[in-house]
Amino acid sequence: MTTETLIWLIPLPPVLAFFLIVLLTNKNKALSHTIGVGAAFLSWLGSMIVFVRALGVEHLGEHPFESWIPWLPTGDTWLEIGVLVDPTGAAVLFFVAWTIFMIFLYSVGYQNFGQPRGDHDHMGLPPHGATVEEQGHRHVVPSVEPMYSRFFAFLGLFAFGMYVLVLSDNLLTFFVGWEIMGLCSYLLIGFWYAKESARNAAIKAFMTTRVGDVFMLLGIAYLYSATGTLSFREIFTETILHTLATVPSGVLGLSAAGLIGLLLFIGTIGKSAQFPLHVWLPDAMEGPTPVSAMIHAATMVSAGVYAVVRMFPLISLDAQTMTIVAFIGAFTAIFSATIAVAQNDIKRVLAYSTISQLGFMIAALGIGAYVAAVFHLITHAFFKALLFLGSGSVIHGMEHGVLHTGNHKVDPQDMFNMGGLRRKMPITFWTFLIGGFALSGFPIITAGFWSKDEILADAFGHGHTAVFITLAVAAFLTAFYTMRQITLTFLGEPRTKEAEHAQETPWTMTLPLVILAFFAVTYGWVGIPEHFPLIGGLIPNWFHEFVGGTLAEHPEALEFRWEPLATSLFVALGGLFFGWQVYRNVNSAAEDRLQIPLLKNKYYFDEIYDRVFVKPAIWLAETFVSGWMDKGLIDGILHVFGPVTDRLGSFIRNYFDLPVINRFFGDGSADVTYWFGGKLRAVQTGRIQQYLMFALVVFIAVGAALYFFLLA
Amino acid sequence: MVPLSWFLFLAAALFSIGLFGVLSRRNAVAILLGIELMLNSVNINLAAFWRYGNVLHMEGQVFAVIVFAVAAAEVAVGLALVISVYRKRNTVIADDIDMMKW
Amino acid sequence: MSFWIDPLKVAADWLLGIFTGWGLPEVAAQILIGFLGVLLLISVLMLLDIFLVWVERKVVSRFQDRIGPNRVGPFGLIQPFADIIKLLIKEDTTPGGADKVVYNIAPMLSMMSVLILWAVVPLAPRILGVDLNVGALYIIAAGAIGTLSIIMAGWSSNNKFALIGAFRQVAVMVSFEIPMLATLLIPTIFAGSMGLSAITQDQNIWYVFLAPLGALIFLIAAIAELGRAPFDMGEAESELVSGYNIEYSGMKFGMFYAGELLHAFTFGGFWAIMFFGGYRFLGLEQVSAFLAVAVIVFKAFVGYWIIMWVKYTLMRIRIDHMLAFNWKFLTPLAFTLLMVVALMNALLAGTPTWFYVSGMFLSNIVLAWIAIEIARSYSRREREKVEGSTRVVEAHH
Amino acid sequence: MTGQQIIFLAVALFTLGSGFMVVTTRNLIHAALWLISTLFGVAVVFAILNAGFLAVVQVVVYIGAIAILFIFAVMLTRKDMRDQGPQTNQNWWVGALIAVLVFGGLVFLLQGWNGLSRTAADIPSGFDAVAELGTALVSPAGYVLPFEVASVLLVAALVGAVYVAFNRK
Repeated sequence: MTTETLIWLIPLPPVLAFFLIVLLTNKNKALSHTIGVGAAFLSWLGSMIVFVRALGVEHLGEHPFESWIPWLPTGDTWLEIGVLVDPTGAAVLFFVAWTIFMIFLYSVGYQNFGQPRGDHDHMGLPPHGATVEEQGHRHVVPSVEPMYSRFFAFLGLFAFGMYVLVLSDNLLTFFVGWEIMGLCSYLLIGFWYAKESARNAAIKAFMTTRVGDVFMLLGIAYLYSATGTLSFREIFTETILHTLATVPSGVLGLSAAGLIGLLLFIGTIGKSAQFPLHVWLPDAMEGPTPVSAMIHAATMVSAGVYAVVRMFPLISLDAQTMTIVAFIGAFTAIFSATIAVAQNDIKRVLAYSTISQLGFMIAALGIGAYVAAVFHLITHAFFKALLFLGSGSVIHGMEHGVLHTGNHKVDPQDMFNMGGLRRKMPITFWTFLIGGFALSGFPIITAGFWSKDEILADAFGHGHTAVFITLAVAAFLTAFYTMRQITLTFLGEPRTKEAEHAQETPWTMTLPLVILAFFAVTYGWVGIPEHFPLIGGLIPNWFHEFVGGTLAEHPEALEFRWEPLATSLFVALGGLFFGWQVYRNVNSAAEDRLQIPLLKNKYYFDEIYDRVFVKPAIWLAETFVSGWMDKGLIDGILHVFGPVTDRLGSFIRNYFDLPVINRFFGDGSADVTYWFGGKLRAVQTGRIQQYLMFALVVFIAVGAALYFFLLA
Repeated sequence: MVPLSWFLFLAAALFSIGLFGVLSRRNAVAILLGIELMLNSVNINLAAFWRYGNVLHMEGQVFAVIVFAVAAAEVAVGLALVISVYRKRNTVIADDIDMMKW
Repeated sequence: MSFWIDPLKVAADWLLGIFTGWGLPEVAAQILIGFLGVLLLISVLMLLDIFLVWVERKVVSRFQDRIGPNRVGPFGLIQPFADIIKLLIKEDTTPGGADKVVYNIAPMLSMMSVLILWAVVPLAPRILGVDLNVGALYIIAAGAIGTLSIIMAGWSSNNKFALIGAFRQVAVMVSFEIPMLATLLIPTIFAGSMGLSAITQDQNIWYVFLAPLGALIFLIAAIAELGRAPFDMGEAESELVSGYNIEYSGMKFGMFYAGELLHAFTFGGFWAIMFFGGYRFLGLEQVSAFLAVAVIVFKAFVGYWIIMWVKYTLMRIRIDHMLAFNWKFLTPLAFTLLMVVALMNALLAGTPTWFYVSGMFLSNIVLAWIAIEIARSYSRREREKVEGSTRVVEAHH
Repeated sequence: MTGQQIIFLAVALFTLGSGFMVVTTRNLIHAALWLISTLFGVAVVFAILNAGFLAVVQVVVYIGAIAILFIFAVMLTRKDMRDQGPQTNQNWWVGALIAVLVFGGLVFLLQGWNGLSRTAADIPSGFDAVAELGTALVSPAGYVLPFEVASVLLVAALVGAVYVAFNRK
């Protein structure tokens, strides 16, 4: 099989799994997850084969794997769809395949497969646990998710969307995958639809990202009308790029390229939860599981960054746009890092951390550090997936404790209810520690250090001092809240009885943790800068060579400077140390001095949006449109129509329908048919062979007549 | 070498024999037998036209294969209907199965 | 020297010289030689058949802890000839109300359906009747004629047992043709040809290593096709007395009997050709055609011995179980295997041989394991049903 | 007259004779058996036409499955083994007339066609009809769609047949 054919096939298994599960197997849990995990495995296998083959191609950037077919006719031309795997695509495909496969595997354990049916579980609510009787005494164990199969179906559809997006060679299918993921995120956040908070969070996520998507669609439409194509292959040619860069758009003095880039970037803001559309992501933690949360945080939001990465040659044409991108990224990075410091929910901390890290990538792209951004995108996906899955494991372990004590008032996600879990859940602890250190950028060992260091170095090296300082502070905060989280969760002594009874989770959950931890450490080593002191050059900087090849101009390797290195060493180690120092003796939320209301309430963004957008919209809909326009004006007009048509109708019926249509045409034709039928029915004997004889006699007669009169 | 006409005449004769069977037999199964003869005569024609036309174009054989499939389907459904009718009406004589008149 | 490599051609040339020397036109001589070849093959086969009777009786007696024929001739070797003489001088009866013509044609067809199979068997690199490019299908086609002979025998005997036996046997044969056909397509996929000669030539690695599951399914389907235990529902002595051949006596019965034995041996041979390299063994076939023939005969005997082993070890299966086994298990499995093999063949094309072989082998093993797991859970459920009901009965007592 | 022509004439006579027996014999089982011999004749005709695959499939499908099915059906739709009474309906002479007319018409039409005495070209060496047929059946440039439609038809027919003939208790 050629690589191109294989690439076409990669997204297929998950979507097939989706339809199979939804239509056929949703009654059977084991079969459903077998299909789901099997499909994820097939896609993973295909992706790995493609990745390995991509490694073997020299100058992949100049001749990537690509193949396309015409899809929709639009006038004289065709909209083409196709697949494309260039170095960036291959690198992204690698982590996407790994994380998605791990999620599927992890979900089997997280949704309590193999546990008994719950006592009073029902659809749309999280499982409440089941009472089992064993050797005479009763105890409560976790119960299996009632909508288990459905969960795997949604995951399958999600995976399909992600693969489509990553493999697309054009903005159209890219956008299709993008929107499929939007739908799936809505479905997965609102998975427990009987919970009001989950419903609201789902709607919020969907509506917020919709804002971004509409602008993105505008951008795509503008691009199509300006160039007549949506294929990356055709857009990123020098002539088209040059035209776009020079044609003015007439809006804000931007060039066409600038405006398109800006519109597309707004889509990214929505998808990647950048300021000011970041509000949905923390609420998405209402989603049933860290699994779905992790999908949003580590995989889907990466899609936003990936969009900018894909469109980088276009966006980078306009300096103004680039400035906006850099500003938004840097601001988001520090802004959400400050919020993360004051959150107590284990998943919310990670959610804000994700927003912050995405800000790093966006800022890196904004200053033109393409390779660094992609590098951070990938390392971040690995260690953030690890952290989310780890937090899921922690919550799962805590739920165990809650079921054991039976005190359902204890929130298993509140970090102040935890403590000392390192002894109860050793595998989770060590992997979480690795993930946390990678997030903080613990020097040399972890992947996060190398990618973050590269961003800082790029910012410093290219003279973007403001960005550099902002990101450095954000990095410090990152290390700080990460250590706060680890300290509160794992170190010290258990603060509640539930934490004392927490348990290590099954292998289906810990195995993905271990695998991701492996990548969280080693993936950094493929991108060690050549000029790094001591160890630089020991391992060739493969990543820079490989991914950098995507761009038309291969980016130069940066000179080594000691300032950014020192900064990143200081912020990482300092943040970790302070975090530990401050929180090792904190035992309750009251003792935490950083619980500032402003930070705690996320700068009151939700409230502001509620006042400014939601309330007026509701007023417009309910009072203005529904009350005044609909009920008053339109209904009033309609009420006049009713009697008039009624009169007209009865007139037509009495003076036209009854006499002419019914009597003459209706009954008359029936009478004629009846008369003929009575005469002709003797022919219909019910004997099939006689029918055939009649038919043949007529056929022969007509055939002979035609032959002799027409042909002869 | 056998000329094409011989095959065509053979097929025409077989077709007519099958047609006679279809028109004259009383038993529904026997009628189906006649139909099989007719289908076979068609296949002879298809194969003959393949051989005597351009051998490199496989249309004739392809459609003969499709006729095989159609014949199998026709026999399966036809015989199922005959058996079903036999269960309900206790007869397979085609002339007795005339409930559909008027 | 060339006589050892290609004896048939040497003999044919020699005969051609003689015949044309007699003044025969060359075409006629060729046809005559062809007929002589067929005669030779059939004669050898019939002799072999007589020997098979002895083998079968010896082996069955060993399985049943007896000695078997040992009185007539050394090791009882002459016993089959005595049997034949007995069959020949027996009264040839025809039941009243029998359809005489059909009744007499049936045993001939039965024997014929086996003999025509040998037309396509490659005995050595250049010794084979005809190298049909649809050889694999031809095997099934010849089996169809065997089916016909059985239903003719069963119907024309005017005997209920015979008819029931024929019905059952035909139902089984028609059903098991399908997995057999599916597994015959597996060597076809590997070799890229349905010709048995091409399939043999292609087996540098025996196909049994590429598709062990295919070989197993083929063996099972072949045993059912032969109507031998555990699938001997058509005869089922204890219920149907003797099934479709109950009314036959004398040599007509003998033909059914001999046909069955030779059929079993033939399928041993096909098994060898399809999955065990046919006449090829360590390059012996290059040395001499006679060695090649010896190799394939030996392999066929091994296959035949396995079929006998199965027959004399396992008990009969109920007819509905047999058909359910075929339609619900064997056929889906065979088709799944076919698809898996085709897919793997496409995926692994161009990979090194060791990888190709181990990939194929592993995919077969995995599929077999899955199939066995499914069958096991199914049988566990069935057993629970039965045991549950017996438990209820016991509780009543 | 060449050898091949003699063989063809013999086969044709055998086929037509068997076919005639199919439609005239009174015993239905015999009719089915005669059908089998007709089908054999057609298989040989295929072989004469160098369509080996069709010949073998003819035997497998028609004789191995369809004819057996007929015999089963005949046996399932009767109460005793004999066929009594006339096996043709009272309009059989009309049927015969129509059949003769059709044959006559076909022969008449064929006589007027100028490609009738065409002879076959030799099959090019190295041409593997089976492989070509296989490729034609499954290649997108060939007949994959009709082939798939036919297989769907077959499945639908089988399901329908099972449903129609199923004995509901």
